[in-house]
Amino acid sequence: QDKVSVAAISGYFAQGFGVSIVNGLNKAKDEFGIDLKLVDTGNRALDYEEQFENLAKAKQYDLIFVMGWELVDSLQKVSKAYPEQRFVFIDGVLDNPNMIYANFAEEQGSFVAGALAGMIEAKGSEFPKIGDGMAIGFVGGRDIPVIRNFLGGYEQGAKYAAPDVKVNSVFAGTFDDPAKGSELAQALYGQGADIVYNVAGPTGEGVMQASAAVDKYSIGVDIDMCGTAPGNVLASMLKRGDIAVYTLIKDEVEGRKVTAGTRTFDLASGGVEVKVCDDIAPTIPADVMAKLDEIKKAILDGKIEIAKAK
Amino acid sequence: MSNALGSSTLHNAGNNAVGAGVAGMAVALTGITKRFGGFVANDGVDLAVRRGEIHAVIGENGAGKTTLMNILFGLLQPDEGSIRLNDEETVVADPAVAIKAGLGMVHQHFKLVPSLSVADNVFLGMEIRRHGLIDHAAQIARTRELAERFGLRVDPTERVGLLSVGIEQRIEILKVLVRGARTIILDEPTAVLTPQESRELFQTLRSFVAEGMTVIFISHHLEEVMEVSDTVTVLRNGKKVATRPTAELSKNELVRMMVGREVSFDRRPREPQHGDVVLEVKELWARDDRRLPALRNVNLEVRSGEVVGIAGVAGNGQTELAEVLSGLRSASHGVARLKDRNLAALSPAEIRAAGLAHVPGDRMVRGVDRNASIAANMLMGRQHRAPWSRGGVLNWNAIGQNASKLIKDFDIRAQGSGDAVKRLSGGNIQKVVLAREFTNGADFLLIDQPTRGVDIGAQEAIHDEIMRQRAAGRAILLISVQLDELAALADRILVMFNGRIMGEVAGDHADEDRIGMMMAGVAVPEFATEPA
Amino acid sequence: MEILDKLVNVALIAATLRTTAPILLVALGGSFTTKAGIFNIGLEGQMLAGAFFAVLGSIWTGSALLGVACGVAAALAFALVFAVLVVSFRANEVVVGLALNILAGGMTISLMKAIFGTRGSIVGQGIVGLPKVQLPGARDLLGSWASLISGFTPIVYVAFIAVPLLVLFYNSTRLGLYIRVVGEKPEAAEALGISITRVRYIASLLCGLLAGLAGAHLSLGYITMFTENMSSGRGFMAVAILIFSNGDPLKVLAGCLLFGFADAFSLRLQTFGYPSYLVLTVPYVVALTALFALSYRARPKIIMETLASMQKLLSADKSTEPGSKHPS
Amino acid sequence: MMNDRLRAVSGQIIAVAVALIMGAIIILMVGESPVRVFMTLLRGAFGDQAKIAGTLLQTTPILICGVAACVGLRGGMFNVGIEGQLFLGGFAAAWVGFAFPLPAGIHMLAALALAVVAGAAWVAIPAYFRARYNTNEVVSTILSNYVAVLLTSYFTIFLFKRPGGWSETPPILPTAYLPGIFDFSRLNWGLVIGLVLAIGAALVFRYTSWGYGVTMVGSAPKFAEYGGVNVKWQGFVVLLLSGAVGGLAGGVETLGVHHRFMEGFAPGFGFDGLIAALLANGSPVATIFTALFFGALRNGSLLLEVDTGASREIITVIQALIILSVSAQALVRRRGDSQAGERRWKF
Ligand SMILES: Nc1ncnc2c1ncn2[C@@H]1O[C@H](COP(=O)(O)OP(=O)(O)OP(=O)(O)O)[C@@H](O)[C@H]1O
Ligand SMILES: Nc1ncnc2c1ncn2[C@@H]1O[C@H](COP(=O)(O)OP(=O)(O)OP(=O)(O)O)[C@@H](O)[C@H]1O
Ligand SMILES: [Mg+2]
Ligand SMILES: [Mg+2]
Repeated sequence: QDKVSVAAISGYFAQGFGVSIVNGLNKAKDEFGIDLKLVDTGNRALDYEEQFENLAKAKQYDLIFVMGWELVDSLQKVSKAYPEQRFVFIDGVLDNPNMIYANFAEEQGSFVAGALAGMIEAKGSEFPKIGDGMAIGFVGGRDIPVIRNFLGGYEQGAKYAAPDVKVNSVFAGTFDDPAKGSELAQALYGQGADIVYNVAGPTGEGVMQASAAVDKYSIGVDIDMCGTAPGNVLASMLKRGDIAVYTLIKDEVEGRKVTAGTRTFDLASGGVEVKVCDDIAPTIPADVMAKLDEIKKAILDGKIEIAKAK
Repeated sequence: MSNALGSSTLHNAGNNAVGAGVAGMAVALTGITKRFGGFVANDGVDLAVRRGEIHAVIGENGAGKTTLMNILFGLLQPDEGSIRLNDEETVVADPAVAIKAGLGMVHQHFKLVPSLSVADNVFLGMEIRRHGLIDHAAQIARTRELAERFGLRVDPTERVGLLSVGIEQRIEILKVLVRGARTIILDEPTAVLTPQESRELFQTLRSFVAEGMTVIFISHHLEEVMEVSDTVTVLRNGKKVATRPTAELSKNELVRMMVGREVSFDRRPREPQHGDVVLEVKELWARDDRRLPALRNVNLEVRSGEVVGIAGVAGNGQTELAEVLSGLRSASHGVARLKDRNLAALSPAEIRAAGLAHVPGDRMVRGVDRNASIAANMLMGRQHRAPWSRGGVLNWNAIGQNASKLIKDFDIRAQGSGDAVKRLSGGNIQKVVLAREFTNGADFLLIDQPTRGVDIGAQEAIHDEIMRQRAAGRAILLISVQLDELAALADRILVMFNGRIMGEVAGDHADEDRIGMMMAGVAVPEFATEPA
Repeated sequence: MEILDKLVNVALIAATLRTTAPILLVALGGSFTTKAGIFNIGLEGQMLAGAFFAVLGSIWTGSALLGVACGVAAALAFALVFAVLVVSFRANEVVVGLALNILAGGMTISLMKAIFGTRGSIVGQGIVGLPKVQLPGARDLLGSWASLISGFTPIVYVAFIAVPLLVLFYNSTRLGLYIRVVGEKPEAAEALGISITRVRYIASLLCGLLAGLAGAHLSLGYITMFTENMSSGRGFMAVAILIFSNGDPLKVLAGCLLFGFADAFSLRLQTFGYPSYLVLTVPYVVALTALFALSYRARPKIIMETLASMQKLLSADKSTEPGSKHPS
Repeated sequence: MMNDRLRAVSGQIIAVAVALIMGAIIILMVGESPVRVFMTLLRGAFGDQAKIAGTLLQTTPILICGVAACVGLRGGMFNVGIEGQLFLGGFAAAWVGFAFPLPAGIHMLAALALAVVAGAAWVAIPAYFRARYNTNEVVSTILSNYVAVLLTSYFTIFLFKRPGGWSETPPILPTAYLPGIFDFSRLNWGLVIGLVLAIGAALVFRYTSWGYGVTMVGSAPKFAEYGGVNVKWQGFVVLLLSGAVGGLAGGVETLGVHHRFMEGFAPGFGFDGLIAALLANGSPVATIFTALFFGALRNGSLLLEVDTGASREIITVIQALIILSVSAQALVRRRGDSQAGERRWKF
């Protein structure tokens, strides 16, 4: 069989999760020498169907990775018109038995992140950057279901670890405005939040920088953001799009043809994980780390049920 | 010679300009030809202006006067011909060259910046600066000095946007003076002035000559030309007809040279008419754009077959009166009735339908759409009427034919009804407005400055037309700043000052001095308002 | 009340100043073109280009200051293209402005891809941000209020100091005067031999200068990174403010402060649980309301007019307008 | 006359050529073959009947938005809020489409009608203040765009979200669909609506008394007022009509293509339409061609991303260059004139 050829299409390659997908694709390309085509959808709904058609008509791609819920309708239509074309939908499951789904449990990771934040907040003045109040914050990009899912997990985790913690959440309305992210975070810090979790792509970078400016804590998302504000980033909730695409391509290259069905990427499979930043880790008390592991285990065992937003 | 301005230019020039007729030429144009596309606006024109004289340039609308002056001042480049300034062959590539050679031009349309003060306007382009910043105080002081020296009354600190046209003109003249101009060109300077203001202007012009300066001015007013100029140059159809000392000429000769035939200036003969009251205005008050009272208790009536003239210095409420009567402005008190319909209750369109035709004073803004064709301009106001429109759909055929007919009837110099109005000269644009308004069958004609900037030949035609309308039984309200026009046409003349009617004069007893006094706000008892 | 306390405090005012600064700078830049009679809807693009090249310059030279210079140079290049097309070629300024905005968006992304191999945002990578200026003694003197005057990046101070300087510029310098004349009455400028073309070029470039500074502030001062489209409509906001301020520096400042305040305030409103989409409309609704309210004939003006008319009535004649509310 | 036209046309050609050469240089710089890129663009825009239909599909919203802009421009109104009107119109049509079952045909007309009303209603306040108090409509309509987009997002996500769906409303009922023209493409009767609107607008402006009045309001308002045209009222009406057409554009997109309303579904069409109308100098008929040009570029660029290494940003850059140089070709006609008397957009 000739070289494996892969395309990926999305409007989000520039943002956190998309970046990790691109990283995974590039890694696969480097390692396996596959053909790789990236297509940016832009943001006009009118274009999507034509773009899928153009890809499917080329009949050269073994797998087409698709990311972004707004693409679903066009994707379904084209996938029905080209049933032999294999599409991988990332980050969700649709009611189309023809397709491959890479599903992420961001609420699990967010739960752990929330629990971490809750416990540290509860420790209060043991940490120099934690104030008296019991409040933590959340900055979302846009107020859409996926982001709400992050928020839900975060809130439940925080409450699980510290029932009287208050979670203030705000949305920037955009993924592209770090300045606004910074202002939002400063507003949250100003109102007593000591730790702010961002799920806002580049807008969230502003949140990280704000945490450095006011010297409080922040939590990154999607990719490892510990370097953006050393000393102020507690942890990053990694959503390993790279692992997902890399694994699938690897299967394909090694002859295990990827077939329709759902692959789940969760805490168990390492598809989501919370990475405590190296520079912070030594300062975190052992009991917190232990409790964190306990919580992870409980989630894996299904002892903790996390409600999904949507 | 005053040293107020301290300008060395003035001294130098004063020394070699010993007096009229002695020194050389301030300006000598030879064989100037200017074509616009196929149209020849100037055709081999010679113009020689001696130092220290007042030289008038006259001619019909479109004769090429403005074009010639623009060429002299470097605003246009001639296709052929040469220019000598102060006896030196000069290529006037742009106005800067002209200014350097001691030329100054007061344009027909003023070019002042409304938001700046008088002094800032005067010194614009040659600011006095201290430490790199504009020295407003010094500019004000020097403007004041210069204004006093030539008897130009202005307050240098006022904002230009708040001033009248007459004052604007003084500012334009100051601008030219402050640049050390020795030869001053004025394009139709009196078109916007009252008789008093014109006289003041002439005083100023004479004081220029007394200081050895030279004046070139364009005018359509022959009395002015006779009164103030030393030499006259007449243009016709782009060609020079003659240059003659004014003293040798009579007014009739001048007219003949301009139009090639005799023209009458006298009071028009008329049949007395006793028509019904068409327009009735009672205790009318109105405010201007700045919300200041502009009309104060105006009472008048116009009967059919009657021409009622409104005399007055521009800006004394005439514009507002015309606007109230045409529905463009609402009165704050009082009533105006057109054929027993209360105008306050009607929109401009309804007033037109009720029988108003209106020749606006500001023809470029109100009277036409410059970019539209003549045909489209002549449609305005009748676009809902057959045969031009049926059921809301326009018939451009009929519209075009009507326009062509009017172009012929009113002798409008244009290539066709499809010509853009902006391509016409000012006088011809006015004829477009008149043609439209005089032919829409209205009973009441509101005519504001019908001949402003219009040449003698056309003036006569317009006056004839107004008299014809009178004979046809129209009621006519004629607003004009030209007293001779009112004297020639009006049955009665009302004089306006500061928003009120100061008095009334019978048209055949029009006395310029008395009317002038009323225009200046002096109550003249023997001319008290007759009972209507 | 507690809510109000939480909303309105020193932090809010400081946030207002922060959100105001970038819009203020770009709007002051636009004031040059507005005054010169050019409608510059391309501010957004100039700002974006400035932000991108400031980051590039900062990475290449390792100096924030040189980064700012690069950003300004890029915005100037955009301004120059704008001027060439609009002033010399007489292209429609709205078309050119919008096209330059599109160009800036596409170009920054293409370059980002070409240089950094990614798109989206540039963070870290050795970007040197502008330092914050801590005014000595401010904290001792003013306590918590010190955050209102101290602790901003230099460009913020530049933005606010530029306001009085511009007032002086328009009133008392030759160039400022000429810019006004060219915008208000070009015929006058032409007749006096003031080159309309040259003045409009200069105004466009001055505009590019401040827009570039605003962009550099966004990516090196406000935060230290570049993101696609990071100007996020601030240029359009500035255009709106310019239109109702007519480019007068003081009015521009007032408009920007109003908008900055509405922005900062609305961000805080969200923390009380109002739906984000509605809260995010607040700055725009505030601006619209201000616009409509301002055009609904300002009251003080009428008082002045009435006074003036009374004076004129008194001096000019004795009678009164019937029914007038102001007897003489 | 003839000479003028000849020079104008040659100016356009030179302009496009200049833009293409600059574009080619940029393409070379990113390591692609310009010839291949341009051929792919052409193929992507007009390669086969499906591609042509795709181009026309892209043209439709730009055309309708362009006509909306033309209507405003004719009456001297600069409607920069078409974007917002499109969003509200799109949402309104979708709402009728999914919430009110009606008989086929009537349903579609009702949905379109509400889209029209929504667009007009959205511009009504700016239009009122413009007409009554001379409030600058450019600012008010730009600002109201932001509000419109946020508001429709709010409606969609907080009030009408499809359960389990992304940020979108439930699908509209097929009775409200705007019928397609071909079975191989999503191209629908929206294109016809656009063409009829463009030609209709041109005819109305040229051949009706009302259109004459509005034209005069746009080009010489004081003259129109003097001539008895109710300038304020006509200004209001024209802006309202412009908004109505903008709303219709949204309705057409919703009913013809997407069959539901999605948050942020059609960003930038309002601006594309405005630019198309301005490049066409406010003429609705010429807007057909400028809109087609933009549509072809967009559709061509979709294939380009797939078939070559050039990215859509390069196309954005080239598109901007073409707009810039086409806008600059006026040079060829007007060089050397004084700038003084020229109309600038005064605000
Ligand atoms: N730039 C131009 N393009 C085309 N035709 C022009 C231009 N300037 C002047 N003309 C034409 O040249 C002729 C002479 O115009 P000019 O303005 O010199 O007349 P004028 O003597 O000043 O007339 P008026 O008394 O009405 O002011 C007119 O027919 C005018 O239409
Ligand atoms: N750029 C131009 N293109 C075409 N025609 C022009 C141009 N500039 C001036 N003209 C024409 O030149 C003529 C003279 O212009 P000018 O402003 O002097 O008019 P005018 O007749 O003197 O004005 P008025 O008599 O109303 O005071 C007018 O017919 C005008 O339309
Ligand atoms: Mg003239
Ligand atoms: Mg004239």
